[in-house]
Amino acid sequence: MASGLSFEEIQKSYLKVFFALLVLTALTVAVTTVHFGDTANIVVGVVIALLKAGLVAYIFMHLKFDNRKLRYFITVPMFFFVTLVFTLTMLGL
Amino acid sequence: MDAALHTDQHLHGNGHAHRESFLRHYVFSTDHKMIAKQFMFTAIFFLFVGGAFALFIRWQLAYPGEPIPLIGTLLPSTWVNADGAVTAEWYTQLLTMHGSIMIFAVIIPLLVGTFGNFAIPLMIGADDMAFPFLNMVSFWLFPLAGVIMMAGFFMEGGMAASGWTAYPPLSAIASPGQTLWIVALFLIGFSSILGAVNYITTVLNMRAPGMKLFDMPMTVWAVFVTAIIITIGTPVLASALAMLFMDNFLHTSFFLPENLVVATRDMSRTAGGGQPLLWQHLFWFYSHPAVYIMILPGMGVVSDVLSTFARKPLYGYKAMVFALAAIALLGILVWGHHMFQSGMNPLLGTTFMVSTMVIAVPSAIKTFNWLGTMWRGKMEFTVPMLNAVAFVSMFVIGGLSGIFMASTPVDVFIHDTYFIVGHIHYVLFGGSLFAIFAGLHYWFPKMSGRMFSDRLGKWHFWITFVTFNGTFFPMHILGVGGMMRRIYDPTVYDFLKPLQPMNEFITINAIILGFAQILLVYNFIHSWYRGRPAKRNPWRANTLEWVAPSPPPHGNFDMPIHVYRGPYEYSSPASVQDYLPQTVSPDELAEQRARHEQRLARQNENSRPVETAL
Amino acid sequence: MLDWLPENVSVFGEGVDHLFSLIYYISVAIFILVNAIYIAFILRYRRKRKGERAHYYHGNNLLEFSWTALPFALFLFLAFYSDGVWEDIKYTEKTPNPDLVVEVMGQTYLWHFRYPGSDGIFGRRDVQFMSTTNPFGIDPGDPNGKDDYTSINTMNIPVNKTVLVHLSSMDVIHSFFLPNMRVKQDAVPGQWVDVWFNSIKTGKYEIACAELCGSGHYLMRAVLNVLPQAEFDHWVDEQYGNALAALHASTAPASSATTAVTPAASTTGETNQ
Amino acid sequence: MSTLAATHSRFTTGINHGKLGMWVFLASEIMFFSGFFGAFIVLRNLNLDVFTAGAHQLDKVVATINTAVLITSSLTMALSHLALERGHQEKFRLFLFITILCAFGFLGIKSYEYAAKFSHDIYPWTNTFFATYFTMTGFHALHVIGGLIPMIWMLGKSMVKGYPVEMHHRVEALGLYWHFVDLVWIFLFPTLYLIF
Ligand code: HEA
Ligand code: HEA
Ligand code: CUA
Ligand SMILES: [Cu+2]
Repeated sequence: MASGLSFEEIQKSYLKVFFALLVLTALTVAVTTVHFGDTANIVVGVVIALLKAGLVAYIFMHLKFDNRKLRYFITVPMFFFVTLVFTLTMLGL
Repeated sequence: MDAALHTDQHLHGNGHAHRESFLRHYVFSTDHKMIAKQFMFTAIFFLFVGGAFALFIRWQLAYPGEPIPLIGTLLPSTWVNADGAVTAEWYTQLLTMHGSIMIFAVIIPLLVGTFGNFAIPLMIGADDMAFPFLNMVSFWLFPLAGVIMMAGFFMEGGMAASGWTAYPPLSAIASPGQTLWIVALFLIGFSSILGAVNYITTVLNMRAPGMKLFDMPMTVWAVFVTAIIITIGTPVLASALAMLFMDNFLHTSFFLPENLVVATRDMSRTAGGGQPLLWQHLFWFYSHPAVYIMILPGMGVVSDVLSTFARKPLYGYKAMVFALAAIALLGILVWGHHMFQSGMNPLLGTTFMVSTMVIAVPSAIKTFNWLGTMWRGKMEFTVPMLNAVAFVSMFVIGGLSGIFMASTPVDVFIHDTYFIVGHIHYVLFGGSLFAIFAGLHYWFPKMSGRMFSDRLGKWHFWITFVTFNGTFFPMHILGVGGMMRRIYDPTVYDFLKPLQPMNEFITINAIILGFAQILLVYNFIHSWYRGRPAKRNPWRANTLEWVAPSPPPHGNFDMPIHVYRGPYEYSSPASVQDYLPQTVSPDELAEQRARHEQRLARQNENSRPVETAL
Repeated sequence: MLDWLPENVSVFGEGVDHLFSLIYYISVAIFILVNAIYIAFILRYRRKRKGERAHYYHGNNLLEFSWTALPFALFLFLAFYSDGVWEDIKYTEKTPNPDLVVEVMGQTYLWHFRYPGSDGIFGRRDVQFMSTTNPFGIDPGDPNGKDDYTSINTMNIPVNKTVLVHLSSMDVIHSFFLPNMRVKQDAVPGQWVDVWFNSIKTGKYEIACAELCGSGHYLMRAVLNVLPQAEFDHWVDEQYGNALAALHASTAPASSATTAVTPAASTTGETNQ
Repeated sequence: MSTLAATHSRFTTGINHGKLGMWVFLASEIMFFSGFFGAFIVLRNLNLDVFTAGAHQLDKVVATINTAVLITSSLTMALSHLALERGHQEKFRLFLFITILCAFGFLGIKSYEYAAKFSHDIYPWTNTFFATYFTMTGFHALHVIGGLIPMIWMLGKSMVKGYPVEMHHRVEALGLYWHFVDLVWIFLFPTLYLIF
């Protein structure tokens, strides 16, 4: 991974991510108090969750620095997850 | 492992890394070859258990309500009635356990567990799996699960009895045996996931220097792709099982609608609101890919065996690999074809029919490439070859019957009839199991260091081949006649009575088929100790495992491995013999040729005709 | 092999059987083709002398392409051809409007059939009322339900009439299988599925359960009587009479359904309780 | 001479076995939870009112705190690996220790949450919402426990004779797993507690 950087530098970036995650968490909770309508709330919730997930995967799990091929291990299952859910929900079984 | 250990392995090259205690070596071994053998013997044991169950099933179907000959009266009263005939309850348990055992405790362990473990490291020139310890764990989960699955025998209510597909509500309101079945399957699933992690890592990371992905033999490709399917599919089954367990054990209602009227169980706690079809979707999302898990490694093995004994390069190697990949990808998108009549939206029926038709194409590609491989070959009909050849034509029958079911309107009639049962056995027995026979014989010399008895092998093949068709082909006709699967006594129905003679014919064949399997076991056990010692490369094959000693010592290879070419260079004009191992370096090759030239020259001086020398 | 098919008496059965035989002949052709080549190779390309060499050849892309494209085309053709028939059978929007609607309820191990009374309207149903004595969960309060009548393991229908079946189950999954009608549809608890068929021939046929539903699965057999219109009407009146009689006899309406059943059931002598 | 050492230090992909294997495993873990999420969506659409009512019975505050705890543990996990990689044994130990604390904290809070539900006799079989709720959070908790065990083992090892720096890959692999557990919670949290 980004071994070019010093311990402190990386620590700093980790801390940034950490605070970002906390803020986003606070945000999702806050958002639920205002009501945009059911689907809208779901969308917002999921989007924020995806953002957080992206941060964790990208920085904490080193996807940013590692061999790009590793990203398949997330994208491929996601594809099948989507097909599964899509089929299940599309026509109500 | 250091040089010292290696050298003295040569002194007694029986491949047993001797410094280990009995326990470490035979029981809790982390050596991929030993684990492969453990998988093999356990699975063959289960083949006989599941097979015996099948024979009981067959007896009941041919002679409904008649006592089982010889052993009938000896069986416990929970299984058979007073005069020793199979009871309806036990019949249902039998067919459930037969299916579950054969699929989860025979075919998958043999194809993935045995061949995966034995072949991968040897064929890619590694000296063990990436995670030997994980490997051991993944084996030991399997007999454990087997025991748990069978434990239902000793509980009231008996074993699981809702088919290997375990559709709720039936499975959700069933006896404790069903709960055990769920737990067992969960463990087996976990075991194969661990295995898959191991295979993928090993294949990606531990190939011998010079070996590109496209230098890998089909067997390795097949198991690799299978492992990918397992990583995607099996976890979904696991979560489905988890939910079924909750329904079955904690009275939740993932799969149970409101207010079921059930006598056998107190439903007061069950709230309802669930959806039975949800299980079917999740189950088949795994279990259709699972049927390809059960055929792809077989296809890989057969490709290798065919090419080796046709002494000819595999026809369309790249196409074969892409076909594998295509099957893997599409295979996860067709699960709905098991649910055409399930009450799922007919629109989905249409879409899944199309995807199912499409997925047959890669299988077609493979079939024709196998034919291509044999074209203008110089085939040697050894036992492995015979079984491989049988595989191809039997798989074609099984596959074609799949097309009938893929066509939704036809499936309306043949769904859940013996046509399906015929299909199952043509693909699983005629396909997977023949491939397994081929592979077991092919690698037997490498595994045991001895040759099997060719005569016994051929007897076993021919009897199996003939009685196999005698057993399972008529099942298609039963299906056309409308005979439902999983019924205890067909004679209840007037429209099935005329089919009874065929049922008897099937049973007679099945019994012979069953006992023929004893030949296989006898041949293996006997040859394992008494067979004549095998050379390193008895089949004159190219792939890496044949460079290692037979059997390979702990650490496999006694020389540095470097790969210079693909695995299928048979009859290459470049080489002196009709094969060209992957490890032979260009200069080495040049040397061989030079020596060969000289010999020819000398022979010409002695004015002897060249042919006789060759 | 297809001679073994049970006699077809359904209007859309034609389509199914035709498709069946089409695929049958295609597969037989392909099987013979493949295996003929195969056996020819086996006989022709054996290794006779030591040191013989095979033809050193790695494959041909044109061939690969063609034997990918041809099956692909064939399969797509089959898929689309099949889909036509499939839509006629199962798509709700393509179902012809029915002359008779029957509700069918699967219970381990028997089939309940429910007919709307003379008013042609079914009484309200509600899962809450479902019980062994009231398999359809008929609402006792609803007057429309009063003249409805049910029967066990016998289904009577008029010939040449479109029959629409509302199918469900009260415990586990069953499958409503009419071999001669080329009809099969799973009965899923908590869910009502529509199946239709139209018999072109009178007679007595069998109804089977095709989905494992317990150790009595094989016993779950019912009889389908396809009657001439007149006979059917007569049967209807009879049932109707019984229903009302039962109604006057007993005060509890819920049980009226079952008392009405007994004569019908006994006529077949095929009840498996 | 091919020896275990020889091929086992052979990483054709340039990624070490531990990390590669862990990623494969995580891929399968994603599918495992996919099953639950799939079921959740289906059942939710079938019983929307039940799910809405149920979700409102859950304790958002506690869950939010728990989220924070888990995120913190993720941070310290990452840091502890970094520390070890750079050879700072005591920092490694400290961060790992905090991670373990957080993990226990998470489990503690979760069990408090469960206890609260049980005391209002709400159980998995109460309705489909709580069935999914208990199953999903339950399996997530199991994953947390599964991560705790090797962590404690590593901590113990490093206390006794310092954790070998060259084995930092194992810590990294474990870290990957731990972050994944965090990821799952990141999705569970809105799904179960917020979106209704
Ligand atoms: C090894 C296992 C295996 C394999 C490989 C297959 C392969 C296929 N299966 Fe099968 N299947 C099972 C195991 C398998 N199946 C099992 C166990 C069940 C029962 C589950 C249960 O208990 O309910 C089942 C059930 C099953 C069903 C559900 C039937 C029902 O319950 O109503 C269907 C329906 O579409 C189906 C279809 C297919 C198809 C289209 C293929 C295709 O992949 C076949 C492709 C191969 C060929 C087509 C032959 C070779 C090709 C050529 C020679 C080229 C030329 C051919 C043409 C142009 C037509 N299978
Ligand atoms: C690879 C998988 C596999 C294999 C190899 C077999 C092998 C056999 N199977 Fe089966 N079978 C399935 C997979 C398999 N099966 C599946 C998945 C189902 C669906 C289950 C379900 O519906 O849920 C099924 C269902 C099934 C049925 C339908 C049951 C029903 O629906 O009611 C039948 C009926 O004839 C049957 C028969 C046989 C027979 C005769 C064999 C023979 O090949 C067996 C040969 C025998 C042996 C190999 C061992 C011989 C044993 C001895 C020599 C010991 C003798 C000792 C005593 C008799 C005490 N199988
Ligand atoms: Cu009802 Cu089988
Ligand atoms: Cu399938």
